[in-house]
Amino acid sequence: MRAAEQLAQGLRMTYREACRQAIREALNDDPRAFLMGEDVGLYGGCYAVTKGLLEEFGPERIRDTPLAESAFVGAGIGAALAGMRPIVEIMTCNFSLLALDQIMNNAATIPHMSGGQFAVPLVIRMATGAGRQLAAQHSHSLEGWYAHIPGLKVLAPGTVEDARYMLKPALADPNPVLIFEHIVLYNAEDELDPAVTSVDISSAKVRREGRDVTILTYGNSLPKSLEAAETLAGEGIEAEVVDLRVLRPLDDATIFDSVTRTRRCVIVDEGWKSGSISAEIGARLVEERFFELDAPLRRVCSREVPIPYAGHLEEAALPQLPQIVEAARSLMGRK
Amino acid sequence: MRAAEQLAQGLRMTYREACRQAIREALNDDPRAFLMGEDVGLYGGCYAVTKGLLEEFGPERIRDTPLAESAFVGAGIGAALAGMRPIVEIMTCNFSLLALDQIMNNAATIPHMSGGQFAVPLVIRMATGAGRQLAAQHSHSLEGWYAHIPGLKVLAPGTVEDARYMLKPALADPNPVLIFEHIVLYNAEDELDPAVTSVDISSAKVRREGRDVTILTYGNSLPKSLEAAETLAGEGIEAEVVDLRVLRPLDDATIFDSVTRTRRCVIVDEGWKSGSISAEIGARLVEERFFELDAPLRRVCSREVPIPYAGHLEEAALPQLPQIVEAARSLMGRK
Amino acid sequence: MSEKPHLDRAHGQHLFKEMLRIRRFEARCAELYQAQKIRGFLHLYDGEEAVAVGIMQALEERDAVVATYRDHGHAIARGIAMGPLMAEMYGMLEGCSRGRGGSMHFFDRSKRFYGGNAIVGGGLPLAIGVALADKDLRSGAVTACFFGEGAAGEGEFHECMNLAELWQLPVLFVCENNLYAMGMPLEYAEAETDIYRKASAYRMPAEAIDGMAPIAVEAAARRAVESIRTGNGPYFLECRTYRFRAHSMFDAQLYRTKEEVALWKARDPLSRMQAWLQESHMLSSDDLARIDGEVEAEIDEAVAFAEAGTWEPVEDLERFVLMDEVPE
Amino acid sequence: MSEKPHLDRAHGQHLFKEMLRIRRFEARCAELYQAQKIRGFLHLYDGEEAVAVGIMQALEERDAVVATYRDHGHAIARGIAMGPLMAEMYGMLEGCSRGRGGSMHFFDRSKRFYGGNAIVGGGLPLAIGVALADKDLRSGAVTACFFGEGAAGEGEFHECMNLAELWQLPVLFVCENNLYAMGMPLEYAEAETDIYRKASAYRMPAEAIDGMAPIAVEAAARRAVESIRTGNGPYFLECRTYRFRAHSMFDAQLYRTKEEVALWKARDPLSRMQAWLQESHMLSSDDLARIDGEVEAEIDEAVAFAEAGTWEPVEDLERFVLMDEVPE
Ligand SMILES: Cc1ncc(C[n+]2csc(CCOP(=O)(O)OP(=O)(O)O)c2C)c(N)n1
Ligand SMILES: Cc1ncc(C[n+]2csc(CCOP(=O)(O)OP(=O)(O)O)c2C)c(N)n1
Ligand SMILES: [Mg+2]
Ligand SMILES: [Mg+2]
Repeated sequence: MRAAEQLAQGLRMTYREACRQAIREALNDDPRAFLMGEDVGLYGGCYAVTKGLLEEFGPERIRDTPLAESAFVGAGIGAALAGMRPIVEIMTCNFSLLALDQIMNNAATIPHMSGGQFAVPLVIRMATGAGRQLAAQHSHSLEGWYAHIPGLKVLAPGTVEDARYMLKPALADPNPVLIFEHIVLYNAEDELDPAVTSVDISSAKVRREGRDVTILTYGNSLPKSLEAAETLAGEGIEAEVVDLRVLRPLDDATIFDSVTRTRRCVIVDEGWKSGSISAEIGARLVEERFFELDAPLRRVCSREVPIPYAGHLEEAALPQLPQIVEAARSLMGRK
Repeated sequence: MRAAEQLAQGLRMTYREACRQAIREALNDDPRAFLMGEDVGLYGGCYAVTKGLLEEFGPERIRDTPLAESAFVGAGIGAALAGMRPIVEIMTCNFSLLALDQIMNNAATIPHMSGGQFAVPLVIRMATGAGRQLAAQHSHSLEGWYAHIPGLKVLAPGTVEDARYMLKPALADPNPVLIFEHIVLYNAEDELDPAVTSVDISSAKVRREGRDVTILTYGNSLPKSLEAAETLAGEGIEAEVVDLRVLRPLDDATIFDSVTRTRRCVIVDEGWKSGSISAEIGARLVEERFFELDAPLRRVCSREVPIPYAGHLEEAALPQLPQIVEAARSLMGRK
Repeated sequence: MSEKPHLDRAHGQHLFKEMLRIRRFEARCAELYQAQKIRGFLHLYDGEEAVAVGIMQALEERDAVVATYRDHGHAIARGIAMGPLMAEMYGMLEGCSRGRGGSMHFFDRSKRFYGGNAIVGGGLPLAIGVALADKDLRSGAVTACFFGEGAAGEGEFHECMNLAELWQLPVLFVCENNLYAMGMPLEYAEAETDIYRKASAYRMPAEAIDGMAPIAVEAAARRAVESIRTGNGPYFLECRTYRFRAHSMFDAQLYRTKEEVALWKARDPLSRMQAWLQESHMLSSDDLARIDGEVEAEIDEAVAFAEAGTWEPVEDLERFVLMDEVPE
Repeated sequence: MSEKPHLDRAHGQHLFKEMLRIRRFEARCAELYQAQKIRGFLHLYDGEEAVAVGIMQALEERDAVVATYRDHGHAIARGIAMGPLMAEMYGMLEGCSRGRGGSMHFFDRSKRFYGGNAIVGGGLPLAIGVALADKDLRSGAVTACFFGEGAAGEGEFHECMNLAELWQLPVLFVCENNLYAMGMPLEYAEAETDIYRKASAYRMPAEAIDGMAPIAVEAAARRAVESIRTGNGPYFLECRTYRFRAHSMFDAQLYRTKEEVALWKARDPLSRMQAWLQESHMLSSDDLARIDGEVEAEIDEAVAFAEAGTWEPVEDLERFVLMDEVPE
């Protein structure tokens, strides 16, 4: 049935299916791997990512947990310390705040604090982002904020390919890796390149080349940025779109290389502007590439509000195409 | 005894005593005010800030709580919603992670999400910072990180005067205000200016004027920065030292004014560098004051490690005088 | 307020009508969701109406309510007008939260309704704080705090139960045990599935009651509120109930059988109450038609109110992120 | 391993010596703290030695330990050499955590000692995870998880108790009830002051035992570990004990009376054990002198080891923030 399913769907799949395939692969490849979280089993995953996996792997490897984020995230850390390779799903990053003590004070700290005696080879997956009118307590974009914490790696797949192939290296990594899957992307569909069977989780990736201006982005702002680049191309502005995809540690080399070439930079980030990952990149630019920049930085981020339910307000709160286009244009001295 | 005590100590007091006087004043001035937290009563406060207050105000207004950060912080939010003016003490910001859901999803969100029907006039005080060899789980500097959250105000008193006078306007503010008191500053002593009876919690403050380079800082990095400015003055470099003191919302006017004059900027911040408040300021500079800067930004922050216990390692992990001096010098083209 | 519910004709019809208002309001919401007038998450209370309706009978105006994301029933039973509720569903400025909250976040200051809360367990600390304020202010008010049995897994549940009893706070804990937390069956989630027994770990008085019977709920709530107001500290009610529909609008219900749902539907609080009132000659077919008509009219009006609503201007997006003053 | 402790001469002396090793080690630490050789926080276990020593008797090499910031007793009783412990206190590279953890954060992979944890309650989820791994790996190992009665207030306590029982994990919960959490007396902190009774909310077997009596602790621990290894799920022991000294080195002890401390000191596990062994002719004065000498020598050696320690090079500050590989 697995093979049949793969065959049936070929290499065209949704981001959701890509996440599922990645989990399936991880569990098949490593007997120490298991998935744990709320409603990952019986319910099939709150965004249907894990549908069918309980039947396939059984309740020990697809472990439904009670509502107890701190305990089961901490249990993931403990299991990792003791030799397992847990994949913990926090239903959405909004609930991850309940587990932050475990993430910061234990997962991110114990390897260093124990003098390297213990590693925490753990993956924590969570859904992130806004755009489905779920209101303030269900619309956070916290990936950039988590990127502040030493000892963590933070990934944000923005393509079906990354959703498909990031989990394996993340689980093979000896460090706690947080993967943020954007809720709006789950339905995104793409054809996978059969030649690609893995992705690198240490580097950003140029998704579109361009000489005039660099657009740095990730997650659900990536498709928006690519669309903006198309619009800009129509006006003769060639934007280079860089998918950060690794938010910690940031891939300075790729970022600086692009900005040094284009000498202009727009950052598009669904996090609240102040203190988002766009802030850190901006600071690095003014520290490290000050003389290479021809124009001020422009940031297109979420407005600094709890994201409202009403559609028009939510839309106004999030980075949108026209703002990205306008930002790039303004850097080129256009109106 | 209160009057006598005040008389006895005159206007010279420690930062610790200033915090205590501020609480005493708040409780005397407003019957709706009360203090709640772990060991604030019987024990006298883990840093002895609240010593004597239980005897003075009784257990209803100096309320000892069990170890239950999420519940008692949330209770402070609820009490504020219902008309009280709670001052909640989280013993140190390291434990505030356990209450982050309440802070972000309730305190920071409900006023906006309820369409302005409810305010959260709450103050949360917490100790912050490193420098006393308390190791990784007791040495976080999270104030800059909290400054990411819309709906909060974030204060960081760096002087005895601010410790004495920030609480009153913070409690009068209709919004949740977080006050971060630096553990190393508690013993700092200063003479209060009798002419000053209040401070402004919306603005940064120039603590030392200078024309050559701006040093932006706050908290326990303020005394280090002032010392650095003295050293630099000996070399003919006049550094302006700006005490940010309000980390959210940032006082752009004062920051930009200083940097526009000096055209050079060093930020000294005890937070981990990536994603610290120094990042946000750096990004704003490259957005808003790009053409006014003559040199790249320099940041002197904590190293991106869980802060170690060993004294020499802790020292190496934190911003120190020589690095501040070196950063400023380098911006002036000196070695 | 006396302890026992008055089971006269008027009160019987009142209970029935209150439940019907919720049921029909939500049925309309489900339609409007299909029609994409309502978006986001929509969690229906269908089947659980007896709980909110029964509890609210015991509350007075001065009392406070803290609800969950499944808050339509609580809001309606608390007496918030349907118009602003429906407008909130539509995301309109005229909604009870200016359209910013939607289905999960009803607020009403005038009713001391401290919000639907979408973080499981997240409302409990708020309830503790509201009750603490009321205790300090000697207002005599009680805070009713609703939550699902799933919330009993969260650490905040434990912290709050302890604080409430330790500080003898006037809180009525109302656990709506509908046997599932999304797709998580209670017996897979809790080592002790009698939730009310957990209260003994805090020495808090507690009982399990039939949450499908509004009169039983009302009677228990009156006893509990009486005890709380007398100064005996908090009280815990586990209301055993069931949701007839999916958890939210995105739920294939793989975790339970149709047979189980059917069994519970046989205990539908509305049809049982109706039958009982009719058998007891407390509800004539005229009464029924009248009530039905009133409820339909109220909902039509609410929908019209919502349809006529306006959008909050985008320029106001940042309003109230920081408040200028504390509302009185 | 059999269920009952063998109360022969050798074992009696062993228990006594183990407690003495902890007592003397800490007394030296207190001196070294005054001399500023040790810095940061220092939480002494003075008075509570019977708990760690009693529990560790029931553990095997394959078992795991999760401790708190008050971890000297656990580490010593678990058999970690005193030299690396003292060097850790000094902040030396030769310390059991390279000097990075200090008093609160002893780690030892070879002893499956998963750290002193300085976040109250923070170790419990780790213990759940370690036990889950052991269960999945069918290792037969038990995880002993130590925490103070103050931790019972935290939400994580609740979440972890439930998970352990629900999933039938091999965890021995050891609550060190010393009646105070810093300055917070238990009766001001908990509505239910019999901590072991909380376990009933999770249907977990639990008992309260005399934490001042190493033999009682050992006997209970053996029963509990036996039950756990047999596959009966977790077990909860509330050990009633007392700390003779201040919470940490910064504590004026305003919250308790000298009389209360004196009453408990009369129950000092060390002097009582010594008296009992002597009365039972299981400890001669020669034995006592020998043990004393051995312990003093061990501590002197540990101090010498620490004094001879080196500082981790500052260039290595960032080493292990990210690991290159998972240690085997
Ligand atoms: C802290 C947290 N974790 C997870 C969720 C996702 N979630 C929303 S409702 C729900 C089930 C809650 O079940 P229960 O408390 O029994 O209430 P019910 O929906 O049955 O009324 C879950 C898991 C959430 N909102 N908050
Ligand atoms: C989450 C958290 N809150 C507060 C503290 C500060 N603190 C350190 S020890 C302690 C008391 C803990 O008491 P208990 O659990 O009884 O252990 P004991 O110290 O008595 O052994 C407190 C409040 C902390 N370390 N972690
Ligand atoms: Mg439920
Ligand atoms: Mg204690």
